[in-house]
Amino acid sequence: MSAVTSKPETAGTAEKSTSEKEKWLHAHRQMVSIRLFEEQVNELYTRALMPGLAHLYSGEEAVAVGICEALRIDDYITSTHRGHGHCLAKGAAPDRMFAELLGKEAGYCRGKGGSMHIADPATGNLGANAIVGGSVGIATGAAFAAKNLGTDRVVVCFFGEGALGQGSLYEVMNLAQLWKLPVIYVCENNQYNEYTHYQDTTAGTILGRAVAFGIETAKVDGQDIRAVNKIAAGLIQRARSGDGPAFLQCDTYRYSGHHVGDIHREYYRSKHEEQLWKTERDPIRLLGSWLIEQGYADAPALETISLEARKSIEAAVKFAIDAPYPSVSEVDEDVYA
Amino acid sequence: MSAVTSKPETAGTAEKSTSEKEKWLHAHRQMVSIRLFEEQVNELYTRALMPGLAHLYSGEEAVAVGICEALRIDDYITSTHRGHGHCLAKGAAPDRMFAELLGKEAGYCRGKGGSMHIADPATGNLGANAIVGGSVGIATGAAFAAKNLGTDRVVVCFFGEGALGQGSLYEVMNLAQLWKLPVIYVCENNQYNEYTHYQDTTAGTILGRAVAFGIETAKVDGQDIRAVNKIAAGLIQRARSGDGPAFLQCDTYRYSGHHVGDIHREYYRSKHEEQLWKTERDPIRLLGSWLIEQGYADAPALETISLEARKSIEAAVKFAIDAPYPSVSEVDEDVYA
Amino acid sequence: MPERELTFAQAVREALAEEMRRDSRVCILGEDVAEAGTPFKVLSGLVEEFGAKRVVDTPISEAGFTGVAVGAAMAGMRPVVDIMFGDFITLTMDQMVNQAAKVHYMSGGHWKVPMVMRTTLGATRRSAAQHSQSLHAWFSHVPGLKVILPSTPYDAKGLLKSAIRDENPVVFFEDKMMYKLKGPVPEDDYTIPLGVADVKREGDDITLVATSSMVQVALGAADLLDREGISAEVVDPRTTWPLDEETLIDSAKKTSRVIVLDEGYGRYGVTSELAAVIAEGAFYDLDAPVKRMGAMHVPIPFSPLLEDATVPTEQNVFEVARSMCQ
Amino acid sequence: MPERELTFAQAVREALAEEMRRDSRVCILGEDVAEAGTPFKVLSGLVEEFGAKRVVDTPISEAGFTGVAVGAAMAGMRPVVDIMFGDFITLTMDQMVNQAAKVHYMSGGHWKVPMVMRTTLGATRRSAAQHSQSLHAWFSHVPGLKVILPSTPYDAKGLLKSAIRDENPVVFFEDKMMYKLKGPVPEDDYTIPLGVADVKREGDDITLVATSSMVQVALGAADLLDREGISAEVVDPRTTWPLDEETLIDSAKKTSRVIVLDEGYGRYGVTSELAAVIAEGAFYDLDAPVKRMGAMHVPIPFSPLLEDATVPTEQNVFEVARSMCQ
Ligand SMILES: Cc1ncc(C[n+]2csc(CCOP(=O)(O)OP(=O)(O)O)c2C)c(N)n1
Ligand SMILES: Cc1ncc(C[n+]2csc(CCOP(=O)(O)OP(=O)(O)O)c2C)c(N)n1
Ligand SMILES: [Mg+2]
Ligand SMILES: [Mg+2]
Repeated sequence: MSAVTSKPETAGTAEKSTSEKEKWLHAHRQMVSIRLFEEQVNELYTRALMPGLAHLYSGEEAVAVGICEALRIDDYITSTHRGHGHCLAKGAAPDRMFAELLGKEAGYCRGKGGSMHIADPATGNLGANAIVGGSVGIATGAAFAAKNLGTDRVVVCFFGEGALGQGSLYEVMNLAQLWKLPVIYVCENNQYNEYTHYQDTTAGTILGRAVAFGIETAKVDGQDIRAVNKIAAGLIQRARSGDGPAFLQCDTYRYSGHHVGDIHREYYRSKHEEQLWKTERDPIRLLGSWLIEQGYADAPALETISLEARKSIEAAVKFAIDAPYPSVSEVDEDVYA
Repeated sequence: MSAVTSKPETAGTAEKSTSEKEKWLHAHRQMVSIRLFEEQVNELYTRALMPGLAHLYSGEEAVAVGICEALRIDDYITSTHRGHGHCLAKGAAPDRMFAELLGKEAGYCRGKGGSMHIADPATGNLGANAIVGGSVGIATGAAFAAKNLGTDRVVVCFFGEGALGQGSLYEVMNLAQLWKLPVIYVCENNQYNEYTHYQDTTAGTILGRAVAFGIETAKVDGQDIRAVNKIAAGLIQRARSGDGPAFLQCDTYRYSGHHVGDIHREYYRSKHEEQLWKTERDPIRLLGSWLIEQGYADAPALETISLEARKSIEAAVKFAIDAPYPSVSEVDEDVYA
Repeated sequence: MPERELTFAQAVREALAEEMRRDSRVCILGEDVAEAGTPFKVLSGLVEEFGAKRVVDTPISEAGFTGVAVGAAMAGMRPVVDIMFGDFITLTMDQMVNQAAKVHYMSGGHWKVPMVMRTTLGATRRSAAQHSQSLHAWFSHVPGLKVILPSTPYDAKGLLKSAIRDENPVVFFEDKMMYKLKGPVPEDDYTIPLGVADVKREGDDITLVATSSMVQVALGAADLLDREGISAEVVDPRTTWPLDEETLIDSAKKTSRVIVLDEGYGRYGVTSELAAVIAEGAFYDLDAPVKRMGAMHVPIPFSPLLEDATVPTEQNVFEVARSMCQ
Repeated sequence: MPERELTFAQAVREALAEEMRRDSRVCILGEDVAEAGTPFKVLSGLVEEFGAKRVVDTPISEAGFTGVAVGAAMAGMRPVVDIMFGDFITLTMDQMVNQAAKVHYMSGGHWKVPMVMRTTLGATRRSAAQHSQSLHAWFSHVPGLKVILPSTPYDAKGLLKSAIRDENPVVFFEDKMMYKLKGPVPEDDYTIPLGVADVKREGDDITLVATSSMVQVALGAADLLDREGISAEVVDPRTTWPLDEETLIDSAKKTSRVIVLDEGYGRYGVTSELAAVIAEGAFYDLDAPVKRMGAMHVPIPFSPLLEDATVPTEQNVFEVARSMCQ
């Protein structure tokens, strides 16, 4: 299989002594790529080219990119049903991602997983997960292995605030703190569990859920990638040096519906609210303005980045559309290793 | 079935205007009965008269009695594998309890449940439970029903601190607080999960687990029945009047092994530690001294209570030993209602 | 007057609405069951009629709210819990099996747990391995539970009403690909007893025993067989427990050839039990081994061609049946 | 030299110790597995040899530490989790079925989950309904998992070693009433392949297919039958998945009469599958319907006489077999 888009430079600049400027231009490009990726996913759905549904990450890009930029390529992540952003930020190639979303053989999972199950050992991606909270055990276990095998790898466990409803999260946070495991629980609070506001499903406080276990906690504006990156870098460093787990709440917003088919949203949230987030709190624009302020880029330069990203995303889509399906005879392969 | 011991006066003095003296003499008698009950259970085991094992409540009596004395007979409780004390304190008759422990037809569950499954609608006992944390959902659901059916019943959910390891506890505490349900989660911290000290299994703090959900919390010396009763009465009243759930940590100690067969305990706790609790912190003695101090009783009077209790417990054991087993043909009855 | 037709989803909703009107103790608990009416829109309109106290949105806590239903049922309500995808019953097994199923027995008959769990089954929705399973065999294995697999709107309404009135924990599996299937549904307050199979089509040459989604597949195959002059009988047990062994065995005795169809995995599953029951009960009348057809033994793949290959189709069933009748 | 004998518990412990010596990635996670060596004392001595980093006491969090094992396995370890009573697998179903069993497939073969879950089954210990179940049918139903049911100390050692070396999630069920059973166990580093049945006793008149605890019951019944001049063959599949269908079917063809025995519930369970496989595979050779014997369909009662009535005994099996051979 030959991929038409090259892999991102590799996720993470944690260890590279890139300049401030390069670092944030790279992050900007990553966020733009994710945004454009999701736009294409929506297109594919609308044009009835994609089987099933998908959950878009648009609006939340600063969380995945801000955090993954603070990780090494050999660090692990676990992801969710809304996982495209995490996977891309950790280094997945858009062409193989699209191929997976279309059920093609060139996809990360040979088409067997689809949107909700992208996984890739090469980028430390232990897998997206379609069970809410389903990967908290896996993330904690990978941290257990990282520690017991004597590596200094760190694991980031991404989950939506809806996963706070799953008891297993509390079980594993207790284990992680008892055993001082290098895992960061990242709660992406995008305000909604499907069609219900999180305040209707979440008593007490979000951070309190981790404080209970004596876990280091922090809360950050999830639209401000520099804030996310800074705080994540600190927690990751802390975990890497053996000081145990952390819990990071990132407040953010999903721009689109719960999934691509969720078009009529007025009964659970207003257009006004959506508009406000998009205009006032867009993570890409916020970083863009800062880059310009700093003199790291001007508007045309950012436009160029966008255009380039668009080109490669479009090429990636084309690659996926043209790619062959797996042979039906593969259906019973890979059940057992 | 004719029971030889009369039922306790009914659990709970919440609504009776008993005098202070009567109230605490009654509570004393209840604690003594539980202690003697458990001594007999151990006897039955040692004499190989009891099938299987049992988990004794000796040492923890002030918790069950202190709390159940603040409940009405129509309030609900759920109990645990270490449940004899809860059941007796809520009003169960020792003879039918023993009968159940021996697998007899006269038992609360017609012999089908045994030590870990005593249940009784007449005293609001929703059932002991052999799954650690297994009754937290049931308790919360009974509170849901109590509220939605417009009653002012309250539910007490007893569990050992080991149940803090079960995720479902966190799921239901969230629900209880969101819906302001009349349920009190009573964590009996007797220091050990089987053969492991709770500090080795419990990160952070116990109360923090409930604080996280915005639940009212309190901690009390579980050997001091007056303190337990006072604080429980307040939380129960609060729940009854619609102000929602509470979490009460009672620090206590089990005098015997995890179960009757757990004889050699030195590898997980010292005899010295056991001795200290028994001599310094015995709940029956503490209340007895106070009763004497107050002039509510003298030593011979307390001795008389003990002797009477012993007589009825012994009669109850005899009843159970003499009682018939259920007919084997009952084995497939009661699978479906 | 032409018979009124409803979709499967509408029939489920009507059953719930009728029972909620009839009995104020009936309530619904689940994720996005109120305003959203579930992602499948099965419950649309109920919160408007019955209010948020009886159609209750929960956090994403399947174990927690299932446990709440057990306790609420014991304490006098008749809760119906909604588990969005049947794949998530994994999270409720302790509450359903160690608690709900056993409370009545363990208490010597003193407590009852009149609750219903509604959930889904079925593949080919392009939802991949964690949203496509048909795990009803697990609950069918457990004494104390009853398990319903409706295959038509008519059955859905009548069986769900029986489930809600039952004094025991009952699990009701809806094929999510069947929600839009239409069929006649009377407006009456009718119920269908649990444990009574239904002969969905009479025939003489071969019996197709099928459950849930596979009933439609079997009926389609029966049409194809008909064109070849083979008369197939389609028998729908409707409930895996209680199981109407007699109707299955009688049909097998009559036709002497049987295929058993169920969308769950065959191994240690529903087709095993049905095949074993028939092979034993009709032993002296069978002309050929009972043939089992179920989901292929793989996690359900996402890729459409692969996914489609995992589920028996009319054509597959037709071919197997035809070859058995030769 | 007389063969060395070990108890079943000792054989399990020896397998673990040997594999832990051999492979530093093997570790044990569970409640009271370290100093206490589990309530059944199966693991006594291991923490002393391997230390608390490899024999790890956990909180009472079955879902949590099973999930940890899944992730640890993916990230390079070979964890063995200890679920004290098989009844508690209810709490681990999501981790085992939606995660462990599917990771390899869903990832297109890229990730592997080489973990073992050890747990127990079996009644008659007077432990009542929540500590006596034999729920292995559930895992046997699920593609991606392997399931082992050892019936002798010899098999326990050889099969557990294979399980630990396997690249897949494997569940290993130990009958808790068999821990003290003694039998020959070589000191060698031997393994037994998964998916190979064992003929525990040869015979010509009837086949008793039996798993786990029921193998001993079947052997006892075979002795009783022998005295009546009936020669019974006892076949132990040893693993319910992979399943050695051939050996079962061959034996059935040879004897023409089969009883299938398993301590789980029969309905939608192990006996259903084994009976269905044999009824199909040996259809033209059977002289009588395959007879199934399993736990009575009730939650396990506490009262001893009642509990004993729920499990097949040598005498029951003997009687059924004898009447089949008349
Ligand atoms: C255990 C489980 N229950 C329910 C669902 C259905 N479901 C899918 S996404 C979702 C909402 C998740 O909300 P959140 O965790 O906040 O993530 P978000 O979608 O907002 O990113 C639900 C209920 C599921 N996939 N898994
Ligand atoms: C889910 C579950 N896991 C494990 C067990 C085995 N077990 C029975 S009691 C117990 C310890 C419980 O400790 P705690 O909750 O503190 O109660 P205590 O015995 O101290 O009263 C364990 C692990 C169980 N019964 N249920
Ligand atoms: Mg959300
Ligand atoms: Mg304890």
